[in-house]
Amino acid sequence: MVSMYLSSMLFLLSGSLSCLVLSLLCLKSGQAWFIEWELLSLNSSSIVMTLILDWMSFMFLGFVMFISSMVLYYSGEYMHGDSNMNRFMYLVLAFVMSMGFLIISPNLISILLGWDGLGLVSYALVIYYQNEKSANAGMLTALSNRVGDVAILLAISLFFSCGGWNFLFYVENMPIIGSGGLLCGLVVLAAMTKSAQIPFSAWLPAAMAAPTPVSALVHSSTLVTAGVYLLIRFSPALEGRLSQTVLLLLSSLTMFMAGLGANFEYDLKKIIALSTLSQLGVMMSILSLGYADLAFFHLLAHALFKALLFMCAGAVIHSVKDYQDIRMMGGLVYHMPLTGMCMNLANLALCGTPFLAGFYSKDMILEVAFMSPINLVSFLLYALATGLTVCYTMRLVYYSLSGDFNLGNLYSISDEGKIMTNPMMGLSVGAVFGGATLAWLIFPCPYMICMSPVFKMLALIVSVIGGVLGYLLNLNAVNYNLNSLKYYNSVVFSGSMWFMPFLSTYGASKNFLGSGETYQSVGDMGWSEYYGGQGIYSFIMSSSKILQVFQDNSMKIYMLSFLLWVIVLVFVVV
Amino acid sequence: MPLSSSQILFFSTLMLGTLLSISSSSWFGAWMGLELNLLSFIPLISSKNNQYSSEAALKYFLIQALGSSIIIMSASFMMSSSELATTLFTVALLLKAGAAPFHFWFPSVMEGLQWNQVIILMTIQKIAPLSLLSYLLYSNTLYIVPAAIITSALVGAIGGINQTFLRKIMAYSSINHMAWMMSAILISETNWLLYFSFYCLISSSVAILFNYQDVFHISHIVNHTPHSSHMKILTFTSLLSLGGLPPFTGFIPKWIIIQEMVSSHMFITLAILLASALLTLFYYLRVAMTALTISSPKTKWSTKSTISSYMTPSMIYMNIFGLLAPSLFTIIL
Amino acid sequence: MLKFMLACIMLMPLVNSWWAVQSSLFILTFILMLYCHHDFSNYMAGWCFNIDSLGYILILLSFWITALVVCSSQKVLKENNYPSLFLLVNIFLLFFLIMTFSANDYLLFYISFESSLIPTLILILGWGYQPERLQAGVYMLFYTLFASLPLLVSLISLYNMSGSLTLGLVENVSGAGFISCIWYVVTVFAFIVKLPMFLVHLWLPKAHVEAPVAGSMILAGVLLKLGGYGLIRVLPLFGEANKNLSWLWVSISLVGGVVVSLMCLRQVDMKALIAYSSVAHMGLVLSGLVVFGWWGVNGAVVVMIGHGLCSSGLFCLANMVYERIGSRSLLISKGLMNFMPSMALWWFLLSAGNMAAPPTLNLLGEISLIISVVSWSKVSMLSISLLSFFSAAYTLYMFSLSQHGKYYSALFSCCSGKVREYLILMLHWLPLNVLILKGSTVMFIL
Amino acid sequence: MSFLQTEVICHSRKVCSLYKRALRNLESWYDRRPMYRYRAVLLRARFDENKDVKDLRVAQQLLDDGEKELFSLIQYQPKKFPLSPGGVAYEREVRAPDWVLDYWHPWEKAFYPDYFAKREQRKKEYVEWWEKTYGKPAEQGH
Repeated sequence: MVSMYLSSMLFLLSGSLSCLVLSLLCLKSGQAWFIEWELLSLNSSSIVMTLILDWMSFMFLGFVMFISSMVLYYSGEYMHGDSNMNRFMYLVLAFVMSMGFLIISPNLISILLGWDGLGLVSYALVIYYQNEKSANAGMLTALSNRVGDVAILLAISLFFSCGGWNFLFYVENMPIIGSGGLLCGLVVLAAMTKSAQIPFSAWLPAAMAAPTPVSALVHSSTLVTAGVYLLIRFSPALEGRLSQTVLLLLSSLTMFMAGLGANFEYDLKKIIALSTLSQLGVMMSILSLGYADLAFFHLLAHALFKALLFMCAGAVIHSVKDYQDIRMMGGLVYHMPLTGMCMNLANLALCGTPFLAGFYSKDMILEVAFMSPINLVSFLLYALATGLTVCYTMRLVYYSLSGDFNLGNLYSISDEGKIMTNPMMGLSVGAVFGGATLAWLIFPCPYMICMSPVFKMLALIVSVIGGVLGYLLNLNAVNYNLNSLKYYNSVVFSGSMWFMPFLSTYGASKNFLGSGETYQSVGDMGWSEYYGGQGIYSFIMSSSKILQVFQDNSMKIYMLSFLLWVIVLVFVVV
Repeated sequence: MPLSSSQILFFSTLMLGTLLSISSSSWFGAWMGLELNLLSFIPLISSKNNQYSSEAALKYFLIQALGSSIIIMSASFMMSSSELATTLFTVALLLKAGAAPFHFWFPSVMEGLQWNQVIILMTIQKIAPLSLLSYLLYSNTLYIVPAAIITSALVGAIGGINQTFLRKIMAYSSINHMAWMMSAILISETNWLLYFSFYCLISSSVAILFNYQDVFHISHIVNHTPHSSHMKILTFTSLLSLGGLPPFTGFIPKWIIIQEMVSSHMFITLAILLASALLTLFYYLRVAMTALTISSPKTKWSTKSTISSYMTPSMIYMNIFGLLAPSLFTIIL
Repeated sequence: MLKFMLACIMLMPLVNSWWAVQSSLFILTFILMLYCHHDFSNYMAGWCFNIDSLGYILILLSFWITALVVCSSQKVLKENNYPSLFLLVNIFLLFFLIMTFSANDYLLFYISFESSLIPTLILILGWGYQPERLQAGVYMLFYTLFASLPLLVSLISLYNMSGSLTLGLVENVSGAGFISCIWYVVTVFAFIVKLPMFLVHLWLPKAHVEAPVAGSMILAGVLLKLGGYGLIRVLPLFGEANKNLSWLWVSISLVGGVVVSLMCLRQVDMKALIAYSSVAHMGLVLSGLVVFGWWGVNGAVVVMIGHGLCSSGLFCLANMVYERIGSRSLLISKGLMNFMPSMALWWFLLSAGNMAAPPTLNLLGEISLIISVVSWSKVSMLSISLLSFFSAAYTLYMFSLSQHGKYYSALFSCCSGKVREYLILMLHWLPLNVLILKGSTVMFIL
Repeated sequence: MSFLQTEVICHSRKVCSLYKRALRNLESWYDRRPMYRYRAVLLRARFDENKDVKDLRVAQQLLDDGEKELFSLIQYQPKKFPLSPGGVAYEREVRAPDWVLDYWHPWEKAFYPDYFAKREQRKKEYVEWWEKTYGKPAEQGH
């Protein structure tokens, strides 16, 4: 019997290969296919399910399928023995499907199929484990994403004035719509929630409660880039709008915040999640500078090495029995050399080491950013975030791979599980060659970059400084007098993501749940009943009682009262 | 329950009185008919020799006698001051019919009656006063009747809410229906006849049901209802029909009255009548509730057999299928 | 249409055999489906009845839901809880529903609209569980009647004005003066209570909580839609007045929808939660209807169909839990995924439907409604966004609390889903997600 | 219901609890074992310093101060063992308690005859073992 992980791997791999081939064909010939299914036509504007198949969507689709095939194969061992493994597999496949729908629809309505599907399936994946932590994380994830869904729904309603929702046709001349600014703002909001930009960042680290293969696929390479992808498609409409500026500031801030946070984080997966967040900030910011193709380039390259990084982390977590705290790791390179190698490779690619996958995209992004007329704040944040990336990478390596093993000794740590290491090797190939290949394919003619030597070297200098600083800081941490305790407040502030998790869970729910209770007790069980059923009932009951008092009299009084009536009437008439 | 010979005698004189009064051409003749009617109903009431029935008989006699005396008094005014006379006539007839605000005797008399006498009081005894009232609609009485309509509607609706005795509930329901009938009188005789005949059918079917189950109190229904589903269906259909809920026959007269009132622009009165209809429905529903809860506790002492077979279809027909051919009824009348 | 009514009447003698009624209902549904090639104007006309596409789709929904109701109330048969009477009541209800949706005449519509209350009342009182069902039944009856008696007056006034009550032949009430406005309010209020709008919704949660599964399913599935149907029928008569007063309904229902959504987040009774969520959804439907744009009306119809299928399915699920665990409380029936992993899939799919996730009809309808309401006023975006956000919040709250995590420790012995139950859920879910492929099938007029 | 204090907790238990929490906190901050040990010894010394305080008012004050200090220095990501409460893998899978099997319907049990036969056997053995070790349970009066 062929097991499910194997068959889905083969299926997705073949799908990925064919998508990549098609993408190359499209790239060469400049062709694009456009398929429509009309769901409804009313007032001569029709709701259609649109699929666009051009080089961009084919390539992204190919990457997604490739990574997911690797991840599914990998989870064959990672999830081995889990009683609900089939559910897991189906969910991941559903996820890939929704991602596919997201990638290939350039229509604001039909994109909802993928967009909402991603939100829901990722919710189901985050709550895959039955503990309370994952329930909370899932709720935070789903609701943060729901904000984006709502934004898209409202954007659809504003888009109505165009008479159609194929935004690909309209992005070029969005200003003709009366409320184009609002519309762009809503789309940007949607993208920001999906890509976890600053006010909505809390969900991404929280979503690490999902099984690690899910994190590798969903929360690093695919789902979170959906927002970026939407904006890539939407980017012509954003030119020169307020939302673009806001996005630039928020995304650079995200980049910085995540980089800083990763330096104070102890959970292995959350560190990687924060690094993802930081890279998402990079993509978003370059996008808001107007370089959509660079963002796409970085998106693909990042997907390769970040999935690899997560898989390595998963291998580590799997072999140390669910420990995720890097304080309890260390010296893993002696026990699992292959995993350590892959992890280092991914880390280096992340830092932008020359000729690895991250280098081409990241270096180009930084140079383009430094070259463009960008404000000082964003510039500083860029430089800082680049340094911080190297810094936390060093820290991660220092804590987990080098040094002594900090855990008990009752663990059998090795990386001989071929089912887990093979996909890692597959992705490693991508992490090494992916960047260069993509650079050749996507950019047939090179970008013109013209800047002073200082700026040219800035990225390198910052990285080196960051690396050295990271190493020194880690050495410093081995101290009898911890410096973190001296700057307790700022450490806690940066270590807990600028308190965003508290603000977006407790801070948000407190008022809403409280007012829900108030409405329930004051409204539905209070005034609505008072002026509705119960109030009328008791009013009538009491008036009935009053009537009963008149009724309980003797016959004589009735007759007298009748006579009184008669007399009164006589006087009235006469 | 076979009738004794004296009951037959008194029943026929009762009918005779009614006929006499509605067909008489003078107020004196009408008065005579009313008196005959009254005096023959008294022995019918006190056929059961207990203190309740004799108390009811006494109360009934006193009130009706008062009404009759006012009538005979105002008949003598007829020549001198016809305005005063008609006013007093109206008031006296309202008293005799048991319409609010002169309704106080009605529930307490009902309280002492057997179900079959209740039927007589609710139906036959209303014929004479109401038809006399319909002869009396001069312009100067037109403010009394609407006032009586409104008060009857409200009193009938609100008074019945707190009641648990079925006969009192029927009494208040009758007061409420009186309001509808008086508004029908204001519009036209045909409408009144229509409404009245429907009311007679439905209310007597309810009373017959109660009589068969031998219940006098809401809680008796729970204990005594024989557990046949058609009995339950009968109970709630006839009660909801009495309330005038659409699929049942009781809706037809209401519909017709509403239509006529709308065309004669009596919206304020109509609003009050509708509100009161809702309230009456509430207390009918309270009675019907036990029938509607399909499964109910069984008690061993529920001895009453189910209703005789020929009654069931006829009553269901009366209460449900009336709606299928409303035009039939208008043709008949 | 008479043939289907006669079919219903002919089903009545069959009530003694459950399977016969059940399969005949499915067959009738199928036969009715065959008529979907209608030509979109009045159709199958005769003897005061005809259907157009709106009536057709709602009658189809009624048939479908009734068949599923019978299917999901097997417990009545198993426990011999007056099964034949139960079937009789259901068939009567179906009969009245068909009459309502196919009536060609406002008065006939009114009568059958009111008549459908009685079987529902009997369902709630007869087969409900707690003693509170008496109150629930009274609330349902009186809230509806309170609003619909004035409707009768208004309809008769319409008759006096135009001499006919046939649909399409009634004159419009022109002008937006005081009288027209009062007339308008009196007319639409019955349907607004039935829908129900916030503030007059109290009967709905009570009725749903106390009703047996059949009552809840048919109440959520079809009876709430009577309100929307009625509005679609009467609103064209009051063009001017509606234009002047629609702000009132839109604002109450949208703000009320948000408030109701917040209340949903505090419910611990599964059925109450689903019922309150219906109120929130119907708020959107109402605002789409009174705005009376083409998109709004069609969106309202689509949401009515979608919501009918979806919430009926959710009530069905709640009942399946109730039958196993004996409680509807989310505090007791939690962690069910561990017992019924396959049922959790259905919970998930139907919850997704409830929060208007694609590709459900609800999404299509909500998009149209939002388009319509936002085009009417941009301010409404605020409450629409909250409404839409919280619909996800409370649905996920219900899903995660009932399915995820540890189960109640006093719980033992619980069987997984049965094929019949999966079939019912499937039959709820399938049309919900398949009909969107040709969205115009469920639209009012194309 | 851990937030509800249902019993009186004596002072020494409170101190011990504070000590343990403070140690755990230190462990979270100082992730290298030697540094942690050094700090732990210092902490112990601080506790030992006041172990002979007899005046409960002073002791209470000290305890309160200690609680405050701990609160002001609490680690934002305390070290947790994955399978203990608060850990990442705590209650990831819901496992049915064993006694559920006893409530299976006989028909359901009949599907797995061997297992249930063995289970009955084991139960009997366990009861025997219990009675041998602890004696027969006393008859419960009503």
